Amino acid sequence: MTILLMGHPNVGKSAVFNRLTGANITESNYPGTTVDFTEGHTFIAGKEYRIIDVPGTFSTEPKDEAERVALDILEEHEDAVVIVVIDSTKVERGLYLAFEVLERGYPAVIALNMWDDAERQNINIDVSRLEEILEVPVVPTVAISGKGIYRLVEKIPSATQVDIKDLKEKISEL
Amino acid sequence: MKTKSTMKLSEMEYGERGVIREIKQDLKDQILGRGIRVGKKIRMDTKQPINGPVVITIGKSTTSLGYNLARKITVEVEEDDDTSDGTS
Amino acid sequence: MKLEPEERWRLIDRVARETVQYGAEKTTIKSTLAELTVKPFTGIPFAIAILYGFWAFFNAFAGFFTDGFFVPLFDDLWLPWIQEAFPLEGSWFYYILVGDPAATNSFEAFGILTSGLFVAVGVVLPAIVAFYLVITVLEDSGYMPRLAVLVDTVLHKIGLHGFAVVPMILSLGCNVPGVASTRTLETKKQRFMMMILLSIFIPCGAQLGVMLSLIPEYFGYIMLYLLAGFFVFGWILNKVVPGSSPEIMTDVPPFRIPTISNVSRKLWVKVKGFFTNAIPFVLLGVGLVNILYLVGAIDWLSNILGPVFTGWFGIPKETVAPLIAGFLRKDLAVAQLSAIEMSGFQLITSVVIISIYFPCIATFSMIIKEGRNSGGVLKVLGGSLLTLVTVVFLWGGLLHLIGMILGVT
Amino acid sequence: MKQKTFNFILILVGASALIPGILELLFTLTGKTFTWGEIAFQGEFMFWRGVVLLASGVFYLTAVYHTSRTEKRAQAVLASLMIWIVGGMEILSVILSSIPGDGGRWFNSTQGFFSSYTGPFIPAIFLLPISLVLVLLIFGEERKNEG
Repeated sequence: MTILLMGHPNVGKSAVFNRLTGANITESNYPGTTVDFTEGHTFIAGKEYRIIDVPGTFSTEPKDEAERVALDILEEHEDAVVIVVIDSTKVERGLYLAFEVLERGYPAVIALNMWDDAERQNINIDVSRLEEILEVPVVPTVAISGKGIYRLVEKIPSATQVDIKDLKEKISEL
Repeated sequence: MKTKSTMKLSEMEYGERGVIREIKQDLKDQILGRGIRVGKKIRMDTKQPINGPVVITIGKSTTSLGYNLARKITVEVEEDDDTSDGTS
Repeated sequence: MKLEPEERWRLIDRVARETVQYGAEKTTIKSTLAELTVKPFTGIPFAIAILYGFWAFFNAFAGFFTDGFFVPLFDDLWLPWIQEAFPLEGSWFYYILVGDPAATNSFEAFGILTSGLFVAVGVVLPAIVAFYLVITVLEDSGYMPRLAVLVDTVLHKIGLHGFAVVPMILSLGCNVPGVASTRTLETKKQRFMMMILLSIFIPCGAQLGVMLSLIPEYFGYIMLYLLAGFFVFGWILNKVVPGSSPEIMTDVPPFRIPTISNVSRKLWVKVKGFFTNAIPFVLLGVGLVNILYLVGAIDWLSNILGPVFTGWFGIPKETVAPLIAGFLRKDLAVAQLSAIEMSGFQLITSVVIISIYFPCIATFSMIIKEGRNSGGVLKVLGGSLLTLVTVVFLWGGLLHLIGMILGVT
Repeated sequence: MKQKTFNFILILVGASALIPGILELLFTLTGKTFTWGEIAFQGEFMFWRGVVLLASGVFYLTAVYHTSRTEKRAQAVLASLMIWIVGGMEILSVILSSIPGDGGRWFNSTQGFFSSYTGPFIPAIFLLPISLVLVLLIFGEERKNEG
């Protein structure tokens, strides 16, 4: 099983990655490009998972080489679970990428990272409502201190695909 | 008293605020994922001298764009007659 | 099912309206500080302080390991031992691996296991650790994009990108990681330009140190002339090299305090990667120079170049020997130069020539290795040799001309 | 009271950064070195230290009488950061160069080790305590206003 960590640059994606993996991580060059990516392994509920820290990207419509590699990695792992790491102070932007991932039929978990920053800036996010609307697990995290990472791991096995058509109708009725 | 005028993003001054009205098609696709889109409120943070890049804030995200990219964005600027230090 | 971007945004706006509330905006010292670092008036002096700190840290750190421990380790223990213990003294095999059996320091032995290993482990490794450490801290703290925005104003004028500042400052420590980090640039054109410009015009930390201690009175002139060359030839390359130079478009994240665990993990991955990827190339490069020596190619070259030096550049022909040493280490070459009898202007000229005539072999090996990312090894090799020859003759000759006009030759 | 204290510290630290900054630039340009008591105007890259000190002096002094504005308080913090970068790196370099020995010894003698710490030092070192106090005051004030 493979877990892909996706998110914008500077959302603390590699901090999440470091929390999830053990010491045995490798950085390698994506063939034919100048882009490097990191991967490691972890055990969740007795099952071994391969975790890939996908290069930071703003959308799945690639604009440069790093974003192209991000898309290639995503498309290569059709049966992967995707953890979309979002900066909690920039939820809208992050959801854009999360939607794109869901639209491609990947089961996903959303990590609302940098939750402490959002609290400090008086940003209130109704996590359970968000979970209810999107029908994917949403977990507030502070990767730097490790807060929420355990819950994030717990939710990974329960990630399922989302029917976009239903989602669209549901949101339109809000 | 507030008056409004339309200008290119590259022409905005420090601390000015406005609303994005138009983005040229070729740039539009490039910056959609970054949350820079028509209708969003925008603030000019800084502008580097001799046609260097601009730095703008939309919501909580701050982005820097090269001068020629900034020229492709049209903004309706609110000109605030009150003196303001731009930090509010 | 895929949505259209506009439709996607429409849905997200609805979701956000339902779930996210933004409280009153607060202007804090921290957020204002973040803004000040990207405004020119306050940002540029701060950037100077950061770059100064970068350089000072490198000097202290690399000095501690290289001069404090690796030099005595290699010169007093390793070199005498291997000179003694290695069999077949006098054979070509000994020459390539150990080098000069009478050498008393690891610079001058010129063997793969002596100079090669010393340069790779004793000199380049501490430089790499120091520089990647600072780069990682700057990246994790969120400062790097700000620096890129500030310098983009100037760098974009010659077709480069604000983020080209990373290879540039790495190169001031050591050109090897500088060349390696050009891969973060976006287009082949930018990577190619950066690789050539930095290996020609940016002197490495070791060279800077020697210049500062031996010829401090000329240091400013030399750096000024090299910097001017960087921009003049950057401008020319921008016109000549095909390809595109995209404009900067980057997020400017808020400042964050980097954590030790994240920084050390990143640093470890980078250093490990460097060890396995780059160091074999450096060792191979040293071996190659030795083979060229053995077959007489280098002597042949210096005989041909001698007259060019006196005629075109107006510097004594004794400078050929230091130039050859410059293949391996430019700081050593500068040190040898300062022992040669010549006028002040000739000294400036010859130090400039040392800097621009050819990258050191470790850097050159890296250019070959990274070349495939910038349009193919042969293209990059051809392109860089062509640029090198042009630069050396034009920029070196121009300096001679300036000297003649000023009447100081 | 608070305002007055702020202004006083700002003027004090501003002037004590600006003047040595200008001196460092002048000594670089004239190619001289100079030691005044425990303060040394010398060493590699003095020019850039001069630029940093000069700029931070200007940042401090232009913040005087404007400490009610967040931007100016942040400017003073920025200036202090700059001084801490220069001074901190100097301390690091003194520490690191005091450890290794020379002439066939791996480590420095105890005497040699301690003699590294007797100065004279560059001007930025002497500004470290007061700039730290200033930063603590500014952040203390902010926390107080919040709470």
